[in-house]
Amino acid sequence: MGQMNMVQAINSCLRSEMTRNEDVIVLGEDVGKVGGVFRVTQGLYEEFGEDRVIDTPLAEGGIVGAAIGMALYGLRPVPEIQFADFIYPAFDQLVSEAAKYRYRSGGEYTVPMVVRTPVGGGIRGGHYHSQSPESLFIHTAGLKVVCPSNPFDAKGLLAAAIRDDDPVLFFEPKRVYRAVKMEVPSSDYTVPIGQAKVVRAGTDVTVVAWGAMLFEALAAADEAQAQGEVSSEVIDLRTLWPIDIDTIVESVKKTGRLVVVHEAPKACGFGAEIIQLVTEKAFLHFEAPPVRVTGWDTPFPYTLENEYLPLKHRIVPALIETARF
Amino acid sequence: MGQMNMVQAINSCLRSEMTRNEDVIVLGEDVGKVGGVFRVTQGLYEEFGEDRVIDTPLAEGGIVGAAIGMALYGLRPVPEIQFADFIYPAFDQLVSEAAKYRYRSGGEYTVPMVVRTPVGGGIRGGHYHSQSPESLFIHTAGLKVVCPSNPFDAKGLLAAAIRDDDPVLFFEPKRVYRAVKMEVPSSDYTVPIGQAKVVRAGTDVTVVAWGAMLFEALAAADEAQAQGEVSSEVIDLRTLWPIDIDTIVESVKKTGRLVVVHEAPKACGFGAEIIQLVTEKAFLHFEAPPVRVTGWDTPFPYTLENEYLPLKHRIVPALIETARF
Amino acid sequence: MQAEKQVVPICTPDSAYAEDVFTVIQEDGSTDAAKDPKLTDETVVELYQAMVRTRAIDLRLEKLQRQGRVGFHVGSLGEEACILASAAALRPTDWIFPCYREFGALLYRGFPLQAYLDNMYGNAVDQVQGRQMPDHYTGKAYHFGSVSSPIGTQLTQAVGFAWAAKLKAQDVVTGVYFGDGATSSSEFHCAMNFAGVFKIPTVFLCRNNRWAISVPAERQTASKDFASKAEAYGMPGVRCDGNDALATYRTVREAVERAARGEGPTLIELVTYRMGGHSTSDDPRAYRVDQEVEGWQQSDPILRLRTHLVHRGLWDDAQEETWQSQIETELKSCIEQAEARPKPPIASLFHDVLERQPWHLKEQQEACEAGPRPEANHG
Amino acid sequence: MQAEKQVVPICTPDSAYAEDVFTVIQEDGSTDAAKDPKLTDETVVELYQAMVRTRAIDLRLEKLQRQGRVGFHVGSLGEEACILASAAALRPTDWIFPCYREFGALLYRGFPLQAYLDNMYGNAVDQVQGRQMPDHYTGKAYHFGSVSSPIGTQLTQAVGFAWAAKLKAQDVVTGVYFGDGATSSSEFHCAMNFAGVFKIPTVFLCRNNRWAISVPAERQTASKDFASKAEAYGMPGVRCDGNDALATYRTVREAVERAARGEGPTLIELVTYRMGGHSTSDDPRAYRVDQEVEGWQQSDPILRLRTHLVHRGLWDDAQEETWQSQIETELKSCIEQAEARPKPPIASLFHDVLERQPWHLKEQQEACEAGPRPEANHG
Ligand SMILES: Cc1ncc(C[n+]2csc(CCOP(=O)(O)OP(=O)(O)O)c2C)c(N)n1
Ligand SMILES: Cc1ncc(C[n+]2csc(CCOP(=O)(O)OP(=O)(O)O)c2C)c(N)n1
Ligand SMILES: [Mg+2]
Ligand SMILES: [Mg+2]
Repeated sequence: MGQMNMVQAINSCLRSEMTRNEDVIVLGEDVGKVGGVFRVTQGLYEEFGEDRVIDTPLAEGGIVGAAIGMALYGLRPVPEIQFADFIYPAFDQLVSEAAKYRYRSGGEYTVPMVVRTPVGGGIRGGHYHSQSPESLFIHTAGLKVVCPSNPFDAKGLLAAAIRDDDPVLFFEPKRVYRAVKMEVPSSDYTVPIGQAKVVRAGTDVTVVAWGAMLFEALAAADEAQAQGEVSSEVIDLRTLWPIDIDTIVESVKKTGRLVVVHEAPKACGFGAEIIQLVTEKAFLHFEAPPVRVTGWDTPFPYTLENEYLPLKHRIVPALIETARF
Repeated sequence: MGQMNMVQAINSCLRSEMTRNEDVIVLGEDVGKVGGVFRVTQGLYEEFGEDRVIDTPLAEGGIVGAAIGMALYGLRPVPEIQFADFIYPAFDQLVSEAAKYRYRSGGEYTVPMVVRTPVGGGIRGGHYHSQSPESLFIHTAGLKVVCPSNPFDAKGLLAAAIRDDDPVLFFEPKRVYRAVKMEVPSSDYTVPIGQAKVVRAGTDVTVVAWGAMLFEALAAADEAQAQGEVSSEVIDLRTLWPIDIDTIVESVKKTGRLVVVHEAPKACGFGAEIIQLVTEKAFLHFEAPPVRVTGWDTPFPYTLENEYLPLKHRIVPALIETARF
Repeated sequence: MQAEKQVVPICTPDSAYAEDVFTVIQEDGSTDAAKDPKLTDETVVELYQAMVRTRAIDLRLEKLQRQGRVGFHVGSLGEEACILASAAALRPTDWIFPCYREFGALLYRGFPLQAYLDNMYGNAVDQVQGRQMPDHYTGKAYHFGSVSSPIGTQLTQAVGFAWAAKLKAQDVVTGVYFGDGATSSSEFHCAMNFAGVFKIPTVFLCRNNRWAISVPAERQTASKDFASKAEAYGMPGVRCDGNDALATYRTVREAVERAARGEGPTLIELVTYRMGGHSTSDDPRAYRVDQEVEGWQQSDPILRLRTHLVHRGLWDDAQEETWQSQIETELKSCIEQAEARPKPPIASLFHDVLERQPWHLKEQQEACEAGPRPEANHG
Repeated sequence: MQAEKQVVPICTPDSAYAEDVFTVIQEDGSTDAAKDPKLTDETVVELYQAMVRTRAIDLRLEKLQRQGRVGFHVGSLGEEACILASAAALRPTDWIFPCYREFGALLYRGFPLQAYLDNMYGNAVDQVQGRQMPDHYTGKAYHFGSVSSPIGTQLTQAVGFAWAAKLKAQDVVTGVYFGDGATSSSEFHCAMNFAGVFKIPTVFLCRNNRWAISVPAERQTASKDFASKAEAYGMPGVRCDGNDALATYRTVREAVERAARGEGPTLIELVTYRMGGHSTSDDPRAYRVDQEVEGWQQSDPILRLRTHLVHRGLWDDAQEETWQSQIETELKSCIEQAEARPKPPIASLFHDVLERQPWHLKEQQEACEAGPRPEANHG
């Protein structure tokens, strides 16, 4: 045990998974000697050598295509995409190939691959170092999508993802990378994919969030309590897809109210899906219209990034208004 | 005037726009001599020559990247992607570049380009000749997305798209290509982008559909009327984004009920977004939970394609159940 | 077909293809000893038989498609040597990453014709459960990949697969098929580049059949040929007569051996010709002249190998007839079976999306199974 | 800096770069007459001044970033010759498609330093309204593109742009900048291939600065160099000493003229060296040895051109001092201005997504403007 931030926790997970199973390999741009631009893979090159920690040419399509080939062979590749914003050159391989291999081959081939990539804003990255493209992958049948909010979950979920036989998109909230420290076992453990967690109990309104926005949701819940005596139940989704709908529905059945928070643009973002799934299961429990607090439907800006992000200041009124509806 | 199917109507539009404005050019795989695999560009090569109807190498990223460059110069390129399923190699150029040029350059640069591509099932195309990826582009701020359901709208909307200064994704429902004939003026005209159309008036339930599924929705409306005395108001969306929300909200305020139909998978499909937009504007008018009838959350199948598609047989019960809720 | 000695011209290329193509079989069926791969009688007859069988299947499937009994077919008419001889030159332990014209290679490895036809019909016995279009087969037990439609995606995967083997110090080479058109794809660039940098044991098998649907090879590249693209990636490139089974065998075999020795990848341009339409959806008369087709028909790869067999005294008309009728019998039976089999069950739609069926697919399956049936299903 | 005659070695390449690089400026500042582009005194001094100015700006921005006054900078230390001399060799009517290190080229074309700094600060006057990161400028009036971060995307656009001009029979060449790393991208392949097939008047300016963040050039490709990749696309490739302003000018100019004559594209590999970190976010000591940097410092492109100027009697210490202090004065004033300017208004977030603001963005703007403010905004 020890205090770790998310960068350390993910690093610790990679180290232990690579030690446990020599089929686990890491590849990507700058993941080797320099340990990744966020230093998440630091030290792995020295420990496991250049055959298992591979600096690749600058081509995301090549990285993911090759990783799929490795996974077909039986390895468990963990490619890194330097920023989620640069995943699009690999989009075809992810959507047309990784997602469909099991289905299209009648289960003959599988792609046990985990694509790690930092997502989200908060580091002054502008258009191309801030995006949260989760909904594109949720829309694509055949992929799992994970986004931890804290170091403990990051380590446990990544271990689960690496041991999983399906392709997993593992989104790392870069704003959290070094912002949060907590106790993380140095031994290995998993946090199961597909389970959300109620991280704050409440009775008036259910808030669903993940990644960096989880902390904003929690802070907003406290403030809504203080300002408006609104009791918010906050759910950390952890796995985005397949979604743990039961935990959300159970909460909404209790609160009658739902607010979903995400950084991605609103239009066709995951918020609409979550709300409609709850509608399909618990419409009559809604005592107020379900609400989204999200990034705006624009590219991600630089100077006014904090006006773009669905931070506490925008979540608090949503909680209070929904509760008072 | 004359009877045209959608292939002929689009061809007629391209011919008249190319005649009107010599900056309009067509490029793509097999669009030249052979006139496209669906023959939509037939005869254009002979009429406008190989400089304006360009058979390109097999690289969608190159086609769209080059088209963006042409648009920056001031041309109005109309690239064709042979099937929407093959748009992913161009995804980076569409999402990172075309969609963001105006915003990121403070309005200095614009990309007046129309990407034409056939979408949807119904031709026994399996995984890779059947997809409907509209929600991926609606999620991307900076793009317009259009999908006509009939020859008249196809011609008018394509003309509007070509004259529009924003990048437009123009999705052509290939199942409709030759299935529907109607009167289409041979002269040129536009159908404005951003306007939906109520194509069947009704009082009990609002049905939103587009492209090939519009006809299924209409057939289902008739059958629901016959079978269950349910009066459905059917809206042909025509432009998917920016959406004509007023027409939908107005209808739902009258009917209190909403069913959205689309071929794409359900999860993070456009249906959830439409429903949540209506929720945001007219929640209290809902007299029944809004419903989606969509493709399943799987890759698009071959043999059982008609079990996958949200055809009439699946829409009818949705209409009746919603109306009777 | 004539079994008498005849002259079959070496691939009749237009000017673009005229130079430096590696050829073994001469017009009279003899070979240049220095170039001859020296296949045993058995191997060469087997190879010939496989080529003939492949063509017979192709022709039958085209017919079935025209009759509306099969939905679609993408064939290999004219490309039998380049497909079969390359497959033969790969070792059984090597893995094939197919494009979509290589059912012949899969069958050559022993995949049952019945299984192939079940895939063509997308029936309940089809390994892929009718989920994919015809000709999208999979053959893991035969060290053969899974066909998908997007051009080029198999290339980087073939490299990754061979790379994995290399990392595990296992002696596996991958042979990856693709067309001339695919050289324009992003995937070709990524795959060639990674293979070059990491010295991956992959043999790149470019079937240059001159056409990518309606687009001719000179519209794909301004380079003098496809083989010379290898240099940009620091690997050798070879131009080989893809209508010459022996030349193809020899060239591919050398590349396989080179890869197995740890010397890295090779790009092989197999110069051939797509004698049919792109697929059953295509009518090539819209974009190419009959003369061109006729020219290539004269160096039909099957005729060329047969001339060689006859030269070696290994084949005659009687054998040809027996073989043809064997194929017909087999085909007839397999087609009957495939047609008799039911469609896959609805449940097949909702499985294999993920390893374990998640709740939402369970619900969707239940809804679909319970719901009313559509007016018509294909099949 | 010393203005006395001195010996500046020709770019000190490691073995990988040792051969056949086109060089003009000799160690003593003289030139080979046959290779010399024969720039006028005025042009060559202007070019030198621009290089010095570019470096001064780079150094100042690095400092401002360390002080937390600017958010980020991606500089061109060591690449001034290859960037400025190529920009100078393009005609004013030609268009530049930048990567992200070419602010020097933009300024060379007359873009005001103030406007560049407003972009670095993302303030209300910034042409792009603080929407993009620092160093993501745009300069249409200067025939200069719009910087975006994704590697390689400008390449196909540069080809499309020049293609459009060609179709309109207008005499426009595009010059497109990219790094050694970018040659691995899909975009490079598509752009080179299209340019080759359609004979597009684009000059491909590959700044081979040896590094792509921490990845060395030999990890990008197994080809013997970058220039030789041109052959795969049927175009000429040239290796040029990118630390030699005159060699760069001459090479680029010839390619521009060739393109303008309708003879098609050229790939130019400009052999240079990234003397600083990848950007202000990077510490290169983690992956490369000081010795390498020091080696390249000896053939500093600015020193090399200065030696030539001194050789021609066009420059001395006094001029250097005057020029440096002019730059300082200008920089100081522009920075003050840029820092004094307000942030862009909230409305700026919600415009220019589409030509006309659609209803949903109008609503979102209203909500944002009406809503509570965040605790802190950058800037
Ligand atoms: C990414 C992508 N774009 C377009 C298509 C449509 N398409 C199918 S085959 C083909 C031509 C392929 O030509 P080539 O690579 O030469 O192979 P060949 O068919 O000649 O064997 C095209 C354009 C596709 N399948 N995938
Ligand atoms: C598609 C994409 N992948 C990754 C990155 C992250 N990245 C930014 S610069 C860079 C290295 C570029 O190297 P090179 O092309 O040699 O240009 P240089 O920086 O040396 O000028 C990388 C990997 C990116 N911007 N875009
Ligand atoms: Mg071909
Ligand atoms: Mg570089």
